[in-house]
Amino acid sequence: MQQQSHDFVIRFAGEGGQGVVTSADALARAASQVGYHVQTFSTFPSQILGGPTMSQVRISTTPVLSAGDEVDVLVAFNQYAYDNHQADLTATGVTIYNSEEFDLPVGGQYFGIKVDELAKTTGNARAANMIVLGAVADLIEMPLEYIDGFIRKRFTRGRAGDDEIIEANIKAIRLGVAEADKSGFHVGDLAAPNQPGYKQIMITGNAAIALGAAAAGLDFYVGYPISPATTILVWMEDNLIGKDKFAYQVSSEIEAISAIVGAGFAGKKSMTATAGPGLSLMSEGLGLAWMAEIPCVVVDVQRGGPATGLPTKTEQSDLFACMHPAHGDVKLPVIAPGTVEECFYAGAKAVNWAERYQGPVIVISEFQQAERMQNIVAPDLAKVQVESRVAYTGSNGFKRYQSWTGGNELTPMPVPGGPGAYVANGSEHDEIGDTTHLAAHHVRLTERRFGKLGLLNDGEYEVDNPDSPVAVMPWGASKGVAQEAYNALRAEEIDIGWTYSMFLHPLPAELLEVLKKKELIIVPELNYQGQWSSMLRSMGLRAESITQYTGMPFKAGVLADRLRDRVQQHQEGKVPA
Amino acid sequence: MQQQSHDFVIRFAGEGGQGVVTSADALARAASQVGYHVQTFSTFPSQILGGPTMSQVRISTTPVLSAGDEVDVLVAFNQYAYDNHQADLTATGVTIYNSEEFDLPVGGQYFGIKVDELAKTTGNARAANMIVLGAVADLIEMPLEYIDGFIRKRFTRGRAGDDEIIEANIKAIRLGVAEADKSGFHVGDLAAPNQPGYKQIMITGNAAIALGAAAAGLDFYVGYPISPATTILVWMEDNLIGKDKFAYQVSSEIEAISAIVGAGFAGKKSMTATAGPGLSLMSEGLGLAWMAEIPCVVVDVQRGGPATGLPTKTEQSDLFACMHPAHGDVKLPVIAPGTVEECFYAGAKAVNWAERYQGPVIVISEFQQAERMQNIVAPDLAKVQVESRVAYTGSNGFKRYQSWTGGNELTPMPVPGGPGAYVANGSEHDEIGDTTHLAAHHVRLTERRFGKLGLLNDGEYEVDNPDSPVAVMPWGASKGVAQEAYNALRAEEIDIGWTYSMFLHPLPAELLEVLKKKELIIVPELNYQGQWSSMLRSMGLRAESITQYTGMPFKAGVLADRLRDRVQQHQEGKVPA
Amino acid sequence: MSDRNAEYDFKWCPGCGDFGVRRALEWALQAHTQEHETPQSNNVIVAGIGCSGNMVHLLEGDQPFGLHGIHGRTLPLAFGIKMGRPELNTVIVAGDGDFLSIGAEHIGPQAQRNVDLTCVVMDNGVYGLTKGQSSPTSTLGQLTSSTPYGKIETQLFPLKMYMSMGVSFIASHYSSKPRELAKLIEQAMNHKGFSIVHVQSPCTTYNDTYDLLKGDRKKGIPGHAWAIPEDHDPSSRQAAIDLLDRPGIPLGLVYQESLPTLEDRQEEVRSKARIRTVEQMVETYAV
Amino acid sequence: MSDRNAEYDFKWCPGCGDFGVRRALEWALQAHTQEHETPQSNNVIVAGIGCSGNMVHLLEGDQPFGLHGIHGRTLPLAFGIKMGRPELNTVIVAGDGDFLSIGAEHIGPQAQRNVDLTCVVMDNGVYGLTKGQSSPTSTLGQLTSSTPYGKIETQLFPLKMYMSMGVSFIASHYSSKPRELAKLIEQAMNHKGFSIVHVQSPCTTYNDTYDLLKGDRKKGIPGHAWAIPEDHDPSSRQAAIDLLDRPGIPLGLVYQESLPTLEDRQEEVRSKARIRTVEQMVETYAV
Ligand SMILES: Cc1ncc(C[n+]2csc(CCOP(=O)(O)OP(=O)(O)O)c2C)c(N)n1
Ligand SMILES: Cc1ncc(C[n+]2csc(CCOP(=O)(O)OP(=O)(O)O)c2C)c(N)n1
Ligand code: SF4
Ligand code: SF4
Ligand SMILES: [Mg+2]
Ligand SMILES: [Mg+2]
Repeated sequence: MQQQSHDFVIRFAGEGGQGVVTSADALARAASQVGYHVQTFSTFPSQILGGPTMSQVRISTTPVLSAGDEVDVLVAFNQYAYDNHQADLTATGVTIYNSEEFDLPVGGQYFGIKVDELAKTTGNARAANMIVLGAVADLIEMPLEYIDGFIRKRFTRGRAGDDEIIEANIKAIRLGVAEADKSGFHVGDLAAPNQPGYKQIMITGNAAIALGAAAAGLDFYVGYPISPATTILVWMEDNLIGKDKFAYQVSSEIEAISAIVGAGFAGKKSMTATAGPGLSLMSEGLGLAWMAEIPCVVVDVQRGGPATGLPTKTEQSDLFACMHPAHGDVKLPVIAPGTVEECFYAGAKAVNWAERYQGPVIVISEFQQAERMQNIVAPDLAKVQVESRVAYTGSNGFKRYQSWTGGNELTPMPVPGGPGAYVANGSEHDEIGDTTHLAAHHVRLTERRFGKLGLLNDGEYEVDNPDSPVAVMPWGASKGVAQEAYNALRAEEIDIGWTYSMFLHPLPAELLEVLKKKELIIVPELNYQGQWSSMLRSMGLRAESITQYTGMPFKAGVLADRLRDRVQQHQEGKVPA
Repeated sequence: MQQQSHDFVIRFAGEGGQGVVTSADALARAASQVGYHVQTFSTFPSQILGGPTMSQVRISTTPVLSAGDEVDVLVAFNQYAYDNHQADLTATGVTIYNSEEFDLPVGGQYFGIKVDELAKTTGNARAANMIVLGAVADLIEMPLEYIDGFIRKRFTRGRAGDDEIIEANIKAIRLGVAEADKSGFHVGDLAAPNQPGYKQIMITGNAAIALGAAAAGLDFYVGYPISPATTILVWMEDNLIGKDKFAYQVSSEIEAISAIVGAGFAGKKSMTATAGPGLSLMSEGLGLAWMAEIPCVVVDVQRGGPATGLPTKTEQSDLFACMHPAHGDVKLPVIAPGTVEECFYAGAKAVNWAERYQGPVIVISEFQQAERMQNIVAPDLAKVQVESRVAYTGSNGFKRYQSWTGGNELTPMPVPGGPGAYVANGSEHDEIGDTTHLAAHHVRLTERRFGKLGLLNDGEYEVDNPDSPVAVMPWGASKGVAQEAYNALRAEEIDIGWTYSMFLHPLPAELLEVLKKKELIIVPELNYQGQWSSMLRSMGLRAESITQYTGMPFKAGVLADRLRDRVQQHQEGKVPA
Repeated sequence: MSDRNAEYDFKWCPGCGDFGVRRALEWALQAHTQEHETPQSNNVIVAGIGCSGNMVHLLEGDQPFGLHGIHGRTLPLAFGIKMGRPELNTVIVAGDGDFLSIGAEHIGPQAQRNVDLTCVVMDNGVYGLTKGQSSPTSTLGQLTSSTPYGKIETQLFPLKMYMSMGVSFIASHYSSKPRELAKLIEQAMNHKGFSIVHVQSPCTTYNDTYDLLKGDRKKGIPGHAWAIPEDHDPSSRQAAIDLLDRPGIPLGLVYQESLPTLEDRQEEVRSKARIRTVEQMVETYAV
Repeated sequence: MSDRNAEYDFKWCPGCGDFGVRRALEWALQAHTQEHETPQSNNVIVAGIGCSGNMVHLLEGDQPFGLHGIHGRTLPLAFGIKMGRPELNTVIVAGDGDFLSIGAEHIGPQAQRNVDLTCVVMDNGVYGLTKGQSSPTSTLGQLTSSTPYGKIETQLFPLKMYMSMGVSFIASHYSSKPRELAKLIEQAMNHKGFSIVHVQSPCTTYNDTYDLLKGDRKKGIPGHAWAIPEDHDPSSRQAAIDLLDRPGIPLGLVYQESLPTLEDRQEEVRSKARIRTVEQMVETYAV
């Protein structure tokens, strides 16, 4: 019996509107329902309707770390799609193309299907996607009952006609299979899934951040549309509603940051989400939240920058702006989730941190993770801790801005309507919030504002092969691909360690200790300046970046090569050119 | 014969409106006219009228580096002023107080003058300040003809009555002298000035920046009022006017940055000035100028931060915000003048740099330097080089955003109305400025934007005692006081070097080489985070800060002590606590 | 807040109009808390940056909560407070520069939402705290430190702008009549919706308009300020528009319209909406 | 600019109103350059961020200069261009979100300065480029991706707001009549002062209002859009105000007033001012 493959990458490509995304979505769901691990990656055109689109699904028997470098099966809905994507096929890869749209010379590793024509024969023109899916399933020998099961689940909605639709779609699958058989091509034999012993959900990174924040008790959300953060606004408009909860579209990012500061001051757990241009506009407001000590959360879903930049491309170049968003002495807590699953916990932790240290917290995500869909362990809400600020309950005359020199809890925060009236002040102030320019107050409150960060000392981190003098330290959504590259190097028995945390500031103290011991910390990051390694160096660490600024994610193979070279250079004592 | 003193500090203190500033101003001018070096330092209350004010003048036979730690003569116009300032007097210091306002117990190192009463006897009530000046002159044995000369110059305005006024003021001087004589006090014997062999001007830091920019051919200025930058707006409204030149107050800092980008695009040399809160609001606009490659200059006159902060206090905490003002990969050229004289050349160089590399340039100054008045060498305008962008003059179809891989001149910039129409674009773009998301363009233009900085390689710098393993490296307006401290240490033959440049980014290449050799670079800076040393470390240098965040400038003595300790620790191989 | 905090070091200049406005605001807050039997802590003052905004630190007696933020953002800050906590009586104190120049963008949206906020705008036709530059309400040709050859922008007429933006309560007064002013502010607080009390509050140091406003009876010079006639119907949009076409500064209630507030509409949405628990939200992603 | 640049990858959706506006703008630019015998390079298009703003890349034929900046800042960018280079014919193209939401603060100041700019606002009552959220001109209750339970802000009426702000040239039209629209844009370019041509430019994908605007003759349903009567006197403020009190979308020139422009006033100041050389400036600091 031929040996099995544990990992396939299927890419659908064509015009927006040709069912590219829905096909990928269906395949991903079908596979996840039977226990495969899946991850999707899509690119979108700048235009609204039509335009070249692609969406790919990686199916694996083990957790998927990245979108995958090469494609096993390409489904090309038009000529342009074939021309632009066939180069990414593996040597044994096969293309299925829509022969109603175009045709290819005989003899290549591809075959055409008259999708719509066949679909009609099922009595349901909408079943076209299923014909394609059937063909794909046949090529990778994915058992049909998996897809049948998905179809039954999807279309059993308790409506008259459900059965007809189910039947038509199942028929469509069979037609696709027949086409693939006719073609004689065969790409591999998908190994059986390991039924997961846990409840799972299929979700995107943006939805996971929103859900996490909601799980931590978010009350108030406002936002202004901007790619790739808009889906968080839309999610909130749909979900964050109820007694004392509301989500709302405001007129600009300046209004957004001001409104969440107002709501945070008034006692609400509040949040907004934006991308780089909006973050820049929030600069002054974030400084106010830091200065007046108002809890609130800002999510920055990065896209290519600077300025309006590249709205539909991925980049990790807002890190400086997130840590030091404003003039004056400010350094915000920054959480950078590296996987769809971490997005959920980042959303929750950000709300908790804001309440705990009474100040603004940044969640920094990015385009490649925003709409990435992945099946993850369903979060156990019982285990999600929910923190709320310590509200002041005493009598009036409370010193809200008293000095704070440490401990496990910050001094309480009065809430309007309750006792302890004070002025939340963006100018330097005394204990009750009146403006002052006396040195003593500026000194003690600067120390309070930075000292409070010490309360955020519960960030998790990962360390592997701790004794190696060299370590790779990715951040954000480059984590998965870096892990894939790291695993490859370890498989080659190259001596390199793994260090990671989504908590970039404050960095977990124990992790910092580990990093101090390294001769070299290599940071793969998607920006020009090497922003994170530059910050690590400013902390006194020996860090260096491997940068890429193409607007695209790293490829695991390429990254592995660059890491391997750098490690060898280091071992040979070479200073990099 | 008793030995002479070369350096006196005279402080005037009282209520706003009591002539505190005018007295200091008169003394400074009188002294500078005969060739002394002077520097003034003033603090202002938050309120508009009245309130405790102080203004001090340092008079020296050699260039004045700082305001001076201790006071030789205190002029106290009211009780509060005496109570709050007498502690700063030297052991031999004397206080002159206004005995019409308050009285002091007999026996102290002070004497009272009934200023207004005496002034009346001169026939000119306005001569009160001169009575005080006379007394001060007597205490430090400043020859009266110096002050007489100043009075003649000041009041000879070709008006009837000039002579009476001059006479009355000269009489007032004599009355003050008599009072001081009566008191029997004597503070010292001011050495004779060294007549300067050059033409000098007496000017403030803010005016010097504005004048420098004008000298480099500034065409266009807009600004929004904000302390301590407002005086630049007012200066421009008074001076930057003429054919094709104009200055204007706009409705916000967002409008200001946008307007100078528009004017810069249209071919004008344009500038705005603000303080931290305005800088934060300019974040997105500065990113646009960087991305679209539009020449313009932003002056940030720092005050205490964050947020509205401390509008009337001095701080050096906007450095992170100036270097990386916006999201995405951005790092702006930053010029930080350290003296009033450097302010002039910083203003000129900023305009030249903006034109040369076709992008935004930041001048970062600060409160303590904004209104500091100092007599400096009059700039030789013939020697001030004036650079203008290379405007495109060819035919249409020009590739304005072509790749640029080095050389001593950037590719030309088309100017509206002329040939080479293109779109100046804040989204990533192709050669003619049309929006694109293709990796190739993002890569080559990111490299163009950062590569251009290499053209700004003409920054001057200072190095002293280059072979020492340790160096002090101040930045901005802490330069003078650091130099004073450095001189003190060198006088003690402590082995420490001096490294300085007002060009923080790009840092002069040769200076960087010097710094790389240092075992320790000590950066005295007025912020909490140690912003400049942190950036030096991110460049791979071994730097550390001596910070102060009181809203006040360093004192030379205190700084010398802290430097001495740190150098000793280093020599003893101790790691600082 | 002088009596609580001797150290606070800002003072208004002698004769500054803001003194009168402070009195009026203190009286209005008292009256409002008494009438509604709410504690002082239920009041929140959101202050702009300027001499006017410093009022939040100068109020005397029992203290409300305060938020003294950044220049020009009183409205969005207050909007956030009010959207989250509709029960708080939220009052904005700001100057003409803060409210009408750098903060101008925020008026329209609050009007379109009819957020239940009360704004007390202290208009002195100048930037006081920065020492006398021109503001949107400075007059064409006015000489200020930033317009040495005269202002070359026409003057903004805020009351007309408020009308066109759909502000649902618009009053105009001046600082010299604190009793009347207090009544208007109290009415504004009681108005359900977005209220603006636009007050002429002269800057004695940089733009002293007292004589202009009051005129001089002896000299027979009429003042710019005139009381709105008894028979004016503030519920009539047309009447209000006609009123504002008259020159000078009207004193009194210009316009008041009863409209659904943001809070009303939020409740409407809540009643329509499918409200989910977090558990249910998670379920929607079940594979 | 498709013909110059095959690679540019944004396209409007089939039927998008912006196609018609593009034609009109191209015609107006042609007419203007011909009439004034200026080169195309004397025209500058300042574009907002949105489907509408992408027009600057989609203009066909001989190309003007363009500035495609950041969201909401077309006006201050153009103000800077015009203040520095009054001779350039500077035209803004922006959407309702860009011009009336995030950029709203910038309209008033340009009106008070009467800067000689021409704005072509493409109003589709929605945020197109971000895929269909509500905008200030969306209607109360409108369902959009960001208002799943209906918009709870009242609709903004831009033409009335422009009037109250003192904009000196106000026209209204829609994208389906490019010839008439071109004439209005050309008039606006020729108007000395701040001109806004507010165009209904339907978003066929997220807010298709064609039928609403045109109505249906066969079905006898009248359209929202109506031609301004011949006898309307655009120089009369009152007439314009009355016109705007009528429901629907007027097509034509609403208001035009001749006032001194910013440029005129700058010249006035220059003539008054004491003009100094840099040498003279230095002299004022001589000790
Ligand atoms: C972003 C920002 N820009 C500018 C300033 C400086 N500033 C402080 S108050 C003020 C304007 C004051 O005028 P107004 O709002 O009319 O208040 P007034 O002092 O006249 O009462 C300005 C420009 C600031 N604090 N923040
Ligand atoms: C500061 C900033 N915020 C948000 C965005 C995202 N964005 C791009 S276009 C747009 C609005 C588009 O609506 P409109 O101005 O009406 O133009 P249309 O697409 O409808 O023509 C928004 C919010 C941005 N680019 N920059
Ligand atoms: S400057 Fe004007 S506004 Fe400010 S306190 Fe003085 S009088 Fe009042
Ligand atoms: S989304 Fe709407 S506005 Fe944008 S191109 Fe399509 S139709 Fe035009
Ligand atoms: Mg004012
Ligand atoms: Mg729109």
